[in-house]
Amino acid sequence: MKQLESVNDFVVRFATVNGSGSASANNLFAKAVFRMGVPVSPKNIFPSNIQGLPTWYEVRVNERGHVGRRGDVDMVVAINGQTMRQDYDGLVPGGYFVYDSSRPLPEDFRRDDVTAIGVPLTTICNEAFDNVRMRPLLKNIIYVGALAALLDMEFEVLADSLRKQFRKNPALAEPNIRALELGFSYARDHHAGACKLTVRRSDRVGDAVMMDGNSATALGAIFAGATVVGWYPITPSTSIIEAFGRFAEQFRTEDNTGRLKAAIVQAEDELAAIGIVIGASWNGARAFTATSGPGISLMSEFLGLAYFAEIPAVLIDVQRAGPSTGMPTRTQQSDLLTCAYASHGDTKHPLLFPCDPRECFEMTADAFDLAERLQTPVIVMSDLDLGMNDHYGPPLAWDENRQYDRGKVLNAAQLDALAARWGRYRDTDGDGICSRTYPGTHPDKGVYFTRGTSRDEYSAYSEDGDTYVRNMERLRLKWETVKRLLPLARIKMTNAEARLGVVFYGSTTPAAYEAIELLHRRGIAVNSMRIRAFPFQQEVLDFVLAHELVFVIEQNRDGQMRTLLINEGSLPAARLVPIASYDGLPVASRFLTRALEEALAERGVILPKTAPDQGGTR
Amino acid sequence: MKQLESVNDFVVRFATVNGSGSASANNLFAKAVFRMGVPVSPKNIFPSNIQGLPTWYEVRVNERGHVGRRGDVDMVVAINGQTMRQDYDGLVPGGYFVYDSSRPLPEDFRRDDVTAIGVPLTTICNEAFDNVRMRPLLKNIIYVGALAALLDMEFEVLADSLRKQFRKNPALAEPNIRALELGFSYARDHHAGACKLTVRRSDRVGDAVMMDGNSATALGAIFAGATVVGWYPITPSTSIIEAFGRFAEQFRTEDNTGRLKAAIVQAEDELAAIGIVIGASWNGARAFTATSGPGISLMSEFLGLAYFAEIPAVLIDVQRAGPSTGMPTRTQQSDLLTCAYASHGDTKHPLLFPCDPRECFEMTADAFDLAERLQTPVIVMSDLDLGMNDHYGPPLAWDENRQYDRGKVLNAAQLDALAARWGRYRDTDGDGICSRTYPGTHPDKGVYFTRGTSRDEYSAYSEDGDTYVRNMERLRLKWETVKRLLPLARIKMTNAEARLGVVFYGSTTPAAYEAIELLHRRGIAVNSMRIRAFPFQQEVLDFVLAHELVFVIEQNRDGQMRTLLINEGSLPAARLVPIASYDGLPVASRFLTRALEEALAERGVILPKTAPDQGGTR
Amino acid sequence: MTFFRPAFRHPELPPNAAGYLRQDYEGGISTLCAGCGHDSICNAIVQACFELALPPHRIVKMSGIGCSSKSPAYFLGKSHGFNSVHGRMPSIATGANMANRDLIYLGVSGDGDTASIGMGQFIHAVRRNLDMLYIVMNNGCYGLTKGQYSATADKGSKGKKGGVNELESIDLCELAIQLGAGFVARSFSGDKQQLVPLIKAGLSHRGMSFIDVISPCVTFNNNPESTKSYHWVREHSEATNTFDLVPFRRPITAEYADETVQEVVLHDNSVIHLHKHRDAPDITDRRQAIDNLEDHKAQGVILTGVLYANPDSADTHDILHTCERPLNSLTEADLCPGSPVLEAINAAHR
Amino acid sequence: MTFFRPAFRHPELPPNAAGYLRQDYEGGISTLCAGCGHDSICNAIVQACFELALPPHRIVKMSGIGCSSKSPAYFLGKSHGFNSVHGRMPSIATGANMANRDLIYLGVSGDGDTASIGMGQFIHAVRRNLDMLYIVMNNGCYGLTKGQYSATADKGSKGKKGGVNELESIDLCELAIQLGAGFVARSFSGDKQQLVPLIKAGLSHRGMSFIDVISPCVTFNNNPESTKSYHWVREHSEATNTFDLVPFRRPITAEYADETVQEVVLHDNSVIHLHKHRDAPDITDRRQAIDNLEDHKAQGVILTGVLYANPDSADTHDILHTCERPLNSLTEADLCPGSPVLEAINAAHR
Ligand SMILES: Cc1ncc(C[n+]2csc(CCOP(=O)(O)OP(=O)(O)O)c2C)c(N)n1
Ligand SMILES: Cc1ncc(C[n+]2csc(CCOP(=O)(O)OP(=O)(O)O)c2C)c(N)n1
Ligand code: SF4
Ligand code: SF4
Ligand SMILES: [Mg+2]
Ligand SMILES: [Mg+2]
Repeated sequence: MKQLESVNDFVVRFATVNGSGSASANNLFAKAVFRMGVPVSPKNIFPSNIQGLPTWYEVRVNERGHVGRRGDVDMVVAINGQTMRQDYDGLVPGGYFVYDSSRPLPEDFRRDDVTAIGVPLTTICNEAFDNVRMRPLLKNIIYVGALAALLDMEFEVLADSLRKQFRKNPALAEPNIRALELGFSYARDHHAGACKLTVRRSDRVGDAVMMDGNSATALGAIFAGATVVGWYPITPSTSIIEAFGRFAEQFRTEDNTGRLKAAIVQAEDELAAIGIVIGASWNGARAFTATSGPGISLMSEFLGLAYFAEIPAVLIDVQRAGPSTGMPTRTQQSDLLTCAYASHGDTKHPLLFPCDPRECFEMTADAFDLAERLQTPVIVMSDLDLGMNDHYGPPLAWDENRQYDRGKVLNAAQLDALAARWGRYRDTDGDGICSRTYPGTHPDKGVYFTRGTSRDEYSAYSEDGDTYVRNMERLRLKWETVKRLLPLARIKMTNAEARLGVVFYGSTTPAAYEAIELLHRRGIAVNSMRIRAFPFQQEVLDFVLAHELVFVIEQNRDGQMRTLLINEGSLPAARLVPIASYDGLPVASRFLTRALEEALAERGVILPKTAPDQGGTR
Repeated sequence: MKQLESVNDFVVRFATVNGSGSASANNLFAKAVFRMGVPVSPKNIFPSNIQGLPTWYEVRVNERGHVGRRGDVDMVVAINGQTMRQDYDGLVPGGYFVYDSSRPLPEDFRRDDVTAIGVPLTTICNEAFDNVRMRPLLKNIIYVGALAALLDMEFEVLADSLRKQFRKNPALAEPNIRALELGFSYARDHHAGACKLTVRRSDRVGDAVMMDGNSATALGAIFAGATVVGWYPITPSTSIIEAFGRFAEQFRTEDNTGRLKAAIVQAEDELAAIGIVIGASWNGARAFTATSGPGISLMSEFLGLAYFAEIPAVLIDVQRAGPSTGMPTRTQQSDLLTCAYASHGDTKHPLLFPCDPRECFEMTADAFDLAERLQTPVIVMSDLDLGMNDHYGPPLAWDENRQYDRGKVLNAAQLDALAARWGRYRDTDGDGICSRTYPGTHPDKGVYFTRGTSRDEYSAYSEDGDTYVRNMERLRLKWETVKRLLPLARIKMTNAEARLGVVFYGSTTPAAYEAIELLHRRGIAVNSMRIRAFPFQQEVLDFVLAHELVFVIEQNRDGQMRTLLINEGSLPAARLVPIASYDGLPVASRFLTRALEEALAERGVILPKTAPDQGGTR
Repeated sequence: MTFFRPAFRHPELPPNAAGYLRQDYEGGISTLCAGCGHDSICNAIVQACFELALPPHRIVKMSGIGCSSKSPAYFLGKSHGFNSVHGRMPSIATGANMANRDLIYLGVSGDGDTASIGMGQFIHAVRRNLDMLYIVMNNGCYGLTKGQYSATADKGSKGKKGGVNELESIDLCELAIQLGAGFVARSFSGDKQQLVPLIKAGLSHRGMSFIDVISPCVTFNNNPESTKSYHWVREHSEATNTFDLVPFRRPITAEYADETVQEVVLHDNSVIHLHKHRDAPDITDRRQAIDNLEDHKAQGVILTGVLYANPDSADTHDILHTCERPLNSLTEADLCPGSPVLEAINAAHR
Repeated sequence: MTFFRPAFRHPELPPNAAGYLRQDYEGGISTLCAGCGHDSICNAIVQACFELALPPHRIVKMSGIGCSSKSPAYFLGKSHGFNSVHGRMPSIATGANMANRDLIYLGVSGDGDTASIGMGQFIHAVRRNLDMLYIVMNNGCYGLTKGQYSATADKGSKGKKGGVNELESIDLCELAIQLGAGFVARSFSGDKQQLVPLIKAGLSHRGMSFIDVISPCVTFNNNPESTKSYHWVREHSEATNTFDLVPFRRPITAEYADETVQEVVLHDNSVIHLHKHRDAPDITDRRQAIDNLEDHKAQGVILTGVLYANPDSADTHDILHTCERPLNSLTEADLCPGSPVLEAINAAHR
């Protein structure tokens, strides 16, 4: 048997049960890899319940900085009896199977291409610790210790992390560190050299951080000055609001009074949540909500109101696998169409597509500027993978000189200075955007009536067809302004002659870049474009038109971004080849490589075979 | 001045106030034209309030059977002081202005290209009738009488209609007929020959009927065996339910008990309305709801559930002008995108596009068969014009031998006869559709659990990615089956060589055919396709591909059908030219003609000028 | 509706304490039916704001969809208004109030808008004791969609088309008291003497003030046992199969003394009995307030006036501990932690 | 949850009157947390249906979304089930019931599902007195989304994260009584002796039966003043900034006699007081029923048992005058008027 061998390039999967405290232990491991200077990417794959069901935590270690999911598993830490069989069978040839050897491995676990590594976790734990309630937690730490030894990791990095964690409670730190030691020394003593996967200290990490997208999003809202939140709990968006609440306590408490410079309203449902956002934005506060697919569906009527009455609103859609309740704890990018055209009638909404926590931060902050400048809802399209998993990436950055762009809002002095009659829906400078006022601004001037019904330039109710059309055409013009203000796509024209292009967006990004790099290394010329916003600027359309064949990679069945491109860009459909990965797991680079290969082969391009250079063989 | 001259070809507009009882008077006039054997088409243009605002009733008389709205007005009956100026100014040169001359026409009404015809309605009315409360109504009848005389109509046809109307209350018939006479004789005596527009008895009507689409839709549901209705009032869909209720009282009362063979539940909102439909359909009853745009938005979450859990549902969307509350008493075709892709995640729904009351009837009935066969929501896309206005068209027809297609539903005997294990979501014959059972069917067999979450073939909850994808791919396959079952488009290849095509659907149809006829008469070869369903069959795509330039006429801003064609058919966008009429009034053939001319001119095709042959000059 | 508004009304009224004239509180010309109770309520709102001498521009008026919800266009023309979507005014009001606690929030809704589609939002706005005055113009039907029963229609009542309503009637005041509103009252659109002071009290109360105003729909709330003239309209409708005649009506007024029962004959000759009770000490006791309501109901009498008042209830801002300064007045300096903080956060994620 | 179900349970129980064994009423293996009150309620449902000898396939079980709403998968495996969307079970149940009035409808929901997002649907299903048993598994929080307060959380209670709930608590039983439910009861998940008969009564009642069952969430309904062991979990969560440890718990049981007050200590050491009253004659009087509830509340005691019952209320079918035969059993012959009728209709439109 050829054992997998690799330094800083492999995938470990922890197979556990939820509610057993394993998540924090697994995180301890991932964080330790990171702190050894090696890029790492953990993916938590958890069920839609609270306790007792299978949960996996997949950690990719990759020196080269490929932190998308890779696909395939090189090593399993099999703690969950329920899934042991499937975890065992799923290992790649040459892989490692770490299990609790307090009970013998069942008879029929006899693959000869897998290295089984037993650690008697339960026995060690029970012998060492008397506190019955603490044991499950400490058992988790024991396997982390063992794993550290198997992978040649620096013990002190892990111990340090634990110490930091339990800073406030050294009494808890102590048994944890002991558990770590117990696991570490058992593995060192009994399995020295058994495992040829290694984590070795590196300097690749630089100033990178490990952060979940939802925290970054919450920070974006804090930094951008959001003060009103209307929300309703739903996985995977809830943690944005929780984080916003924590940060608000930290950074938004009034010094003198201890009161909060923010109002976080847990609404009765999503309709109310977006209503609160619209009411608050209308009244001059920066407001947002975060939700997921079902919430978007419920917000649809209100989004139409905000579009038509031209009220800013920021909405974060942390997408999960649909349709309907679908797989609520799995990821997908399948709300694009619904968000782009939410609500009946001729409506359209700008979308932003962050690809990592840094962009979650930036784009959320930008969304407030855009929404207020454009006086329309702006939707940030995150997803479960991006939002809930920790991501290795660049640190967040805030320009000290940045000023909030509050858009065209007239204050009392400006109203007094107006020469001509003011009209709420009168476009005076040709960008389709009119000026608004906040209630209470001026005793006599700038008052207007907001409604979802048709009205004239002066906000008077009107059923006149021409007035209606004039207004709708202005909104169409505004849509052109939208394009000018949105972030540009990231286009990489590595080869001006290339006839192939690849398009992707959001959390697909790292896996896509990895697959593209592989194509490059096989000599295939291909350019890439990461879309960052809808509607599309001319550059986006030009990219597609500049290539004979453009692969559009997305995590949905129906090719929703492709649809938007064809529609809004009037692009030739035949040229846009959909590549879909939508099983609810974060897209894997190996899957993409295969899918691209196949798609190319179908079109007569056969790639030279090269061995994949990552750990694993498939 | 050249007065308009025309027999059986002109447009009269009644300018009145709502709540004044004019609607029934105006209808009396339209019906009389119809009963004289002349095709006629009335359009009621009413405000979104109950009393006191301007209302117009536009009647097109057209011997050739063009019953779309024409555009331009040849004669105004100006009863509403509020809009008199605009009504006067809006007349085409050569037109006729009929007004209440009890008060003199204001000084500044002095167009020399308009024939003003004064009838002292108020004076006549007050002199003849003592009952103050009845006077407003009788005044309306007086102007109808006067109009009849001006247009040389047969008095007896109108008098007969009135007698029929007040059959049950001859005491009411009497003053009405007297009012009619008063108006008739006044005009005859004072304005003989003043008007050169004439209605002359014809035989063009045949077996046609005058019916509103909403009544026809209600009948379709009655004939198709709908028993459960969940609904919430909203203009312009309410009258479907009201009609269904009336018909149910008539045709669905149990002989022995007097109880209703239908349950019509006025729900608390649209979410509940569609929930009721889904619950009832799931439990084996044919159920439907009717709503308009805002209701569709609110139903979005539930539509996703029905798509994913595969539950039949019939929904009638009587579209009105959006976005948001928009112009609630104006017509539009602007909910296509929202309906086609309603709900988050990868969802799609079949749509049907009736073009006249007969199709409202047929397609509504078909929708029940389709929804049950396909186990998915089916949406009938009507609109305010089609639904609420009376339409001249072919009579409704029901095939006596027609059997309800209840789809794949297993009864107890079939369950007992099954050889293999039954799975609710197991496709055994490759059409993507699985068999279902009604609750309570069998003590031991065929039970299953319905959910909006992912599940396996046997309806067991599953978060397994492969299981999920298998199910989604089956749904994709089902989508192909959908195409096979939907009604085909009506394609008219009048000229196999023609390079131009015109595409339209729904209530746009009569105006579109009229415009096309005009193109033909000017020697332009153009073929046409009336789309009747989404998703599209190959024929639809082939039609587009067979023409160099295809005009897509629709009553929305954003070209939503065009979008669907480009998307779902991967059709070349540049070839599809949008022609939009979306000011809330039913599309006018003169507008279309102009728009097509302009679009052709832009592309270098200049049409020979020919005088329009309908009344009017613009 | 009135087409022509007299150019000078109430010329006798002097300016109020803040120097505003009564017309500073008026709005656009109503497009409701002649005689609609809603118009009377609008007048009462104008009067109340005038008497309270509120600066008009500090009032925010909000509504859902319906005849009633249109009415904000017909009063307080100098106030910002927001006519939102059907049944969702409470969430819009919540957001607006969160953004700026210094303005005065006046919400107007219908019984359909509140008790059907808006029930959830209504209950939860009450529950969080949002600082606003919430008026329901209650006509027991859906006016704007032509007369369907609403959830406040009396059980056993007969509607336009003769059908009998067999569903429980929802008493919004009782719900509001039960769910924690700080101020709850009921009145009749035609009783200006009672209504104006109630609106003033509601506007002055901090927390949720709820007023249910019985407001007859002249057009749809009729039953077949109606006066002769009414018959005639119905027969016309039946014969022509259209509902296109709305006779002009006068608003119904009812002014009566405390502790008396007033019989009010509605447009369709149906009768309701109103009872005005003198302020009792027990209105600050929730259970007593509900008992009062129920006692009168049992006697077939509608109790009007202040039904419940709790001057000390905590409003949403109290509950959420938001700062006293309006959130919409805070600036970058107040809100943005700045880049050094971000640096520290980055560091904590390494 | 239990991973391994004993193959033979209750071997002592003989078949019921209809010949079914108790296991004929059981469902799939629960995936709820060990000790969750919801599981106890599921057991009580199984027991009640067994004792009533209902044919399992004639029962329809429906729910919304939440831990509670998952539970229909864990009982009545031979019944059709419908796990719909969040808060909308009442409308699904309404439609299902309209389609076939001959089946038995059992709806299960959570306090979030019913009192927040579902409030409107709940109220209106009650108002139309839909013939079903509606059980709320009431844990005062959102279990499935990890412990936010729900609208039934007691005012002043402390949650997982230490924050105090300052919002009014909604009493669903009081609402149900007020809005016209025919049968209203309250119980405790751990009190099988009381709960099983209540469920039986609710299933037997025609019209809306509503049972609010207090059902402790072992995982999220905890407050910081809890036992030592609990402290420990909290500290772990705080330290690791994850909420990933759910200790195994036993369900809490509480069996106590009529007319006594039972103190129940919840998992977090907080205490509730339950009071069981012997059936009183006044439970058929709405106002008396509400008074009873409120009286006990004022004493800090939760009244359990049947709170209100009106055996003669008209259900939705009565109100709508639908025929006795299930609508889903009617055929073309019953429903389609046929082409001659259509001909006549055409003629009337000429
Ligand atoms: C989502 C939605 N559903 C339905 C409607 C149609 N609609 C407009 S007003 C109204 C009812 C209004 O009743 P109420 O609130 O009692 O007001 P009223 O007209 O009686 O004053 C309805 C159902 C709508 N505008 N939006
Ligand atoms: C439309 C929608 N919004 C939010 C959610 C997320 N969600 C799932 S369960 C739940 C709350 C459940 O609380 P409850 O009904 O009390 O049930 P419990 O878990 O406490 O038994 C929420 C908010 C959802 N599934 N759908
Ligand atoms: S329909 Fe009724 S509620 Fe609406 S404006 Fe007319 S009278 Fe008022
Ligand atoms: S989280 Fe609470 S409600 Fe949900 S299963 Fe666990 S104990 Fe029960
Ligand atoms: Mg009303
Ligand atoms: Mg709960």
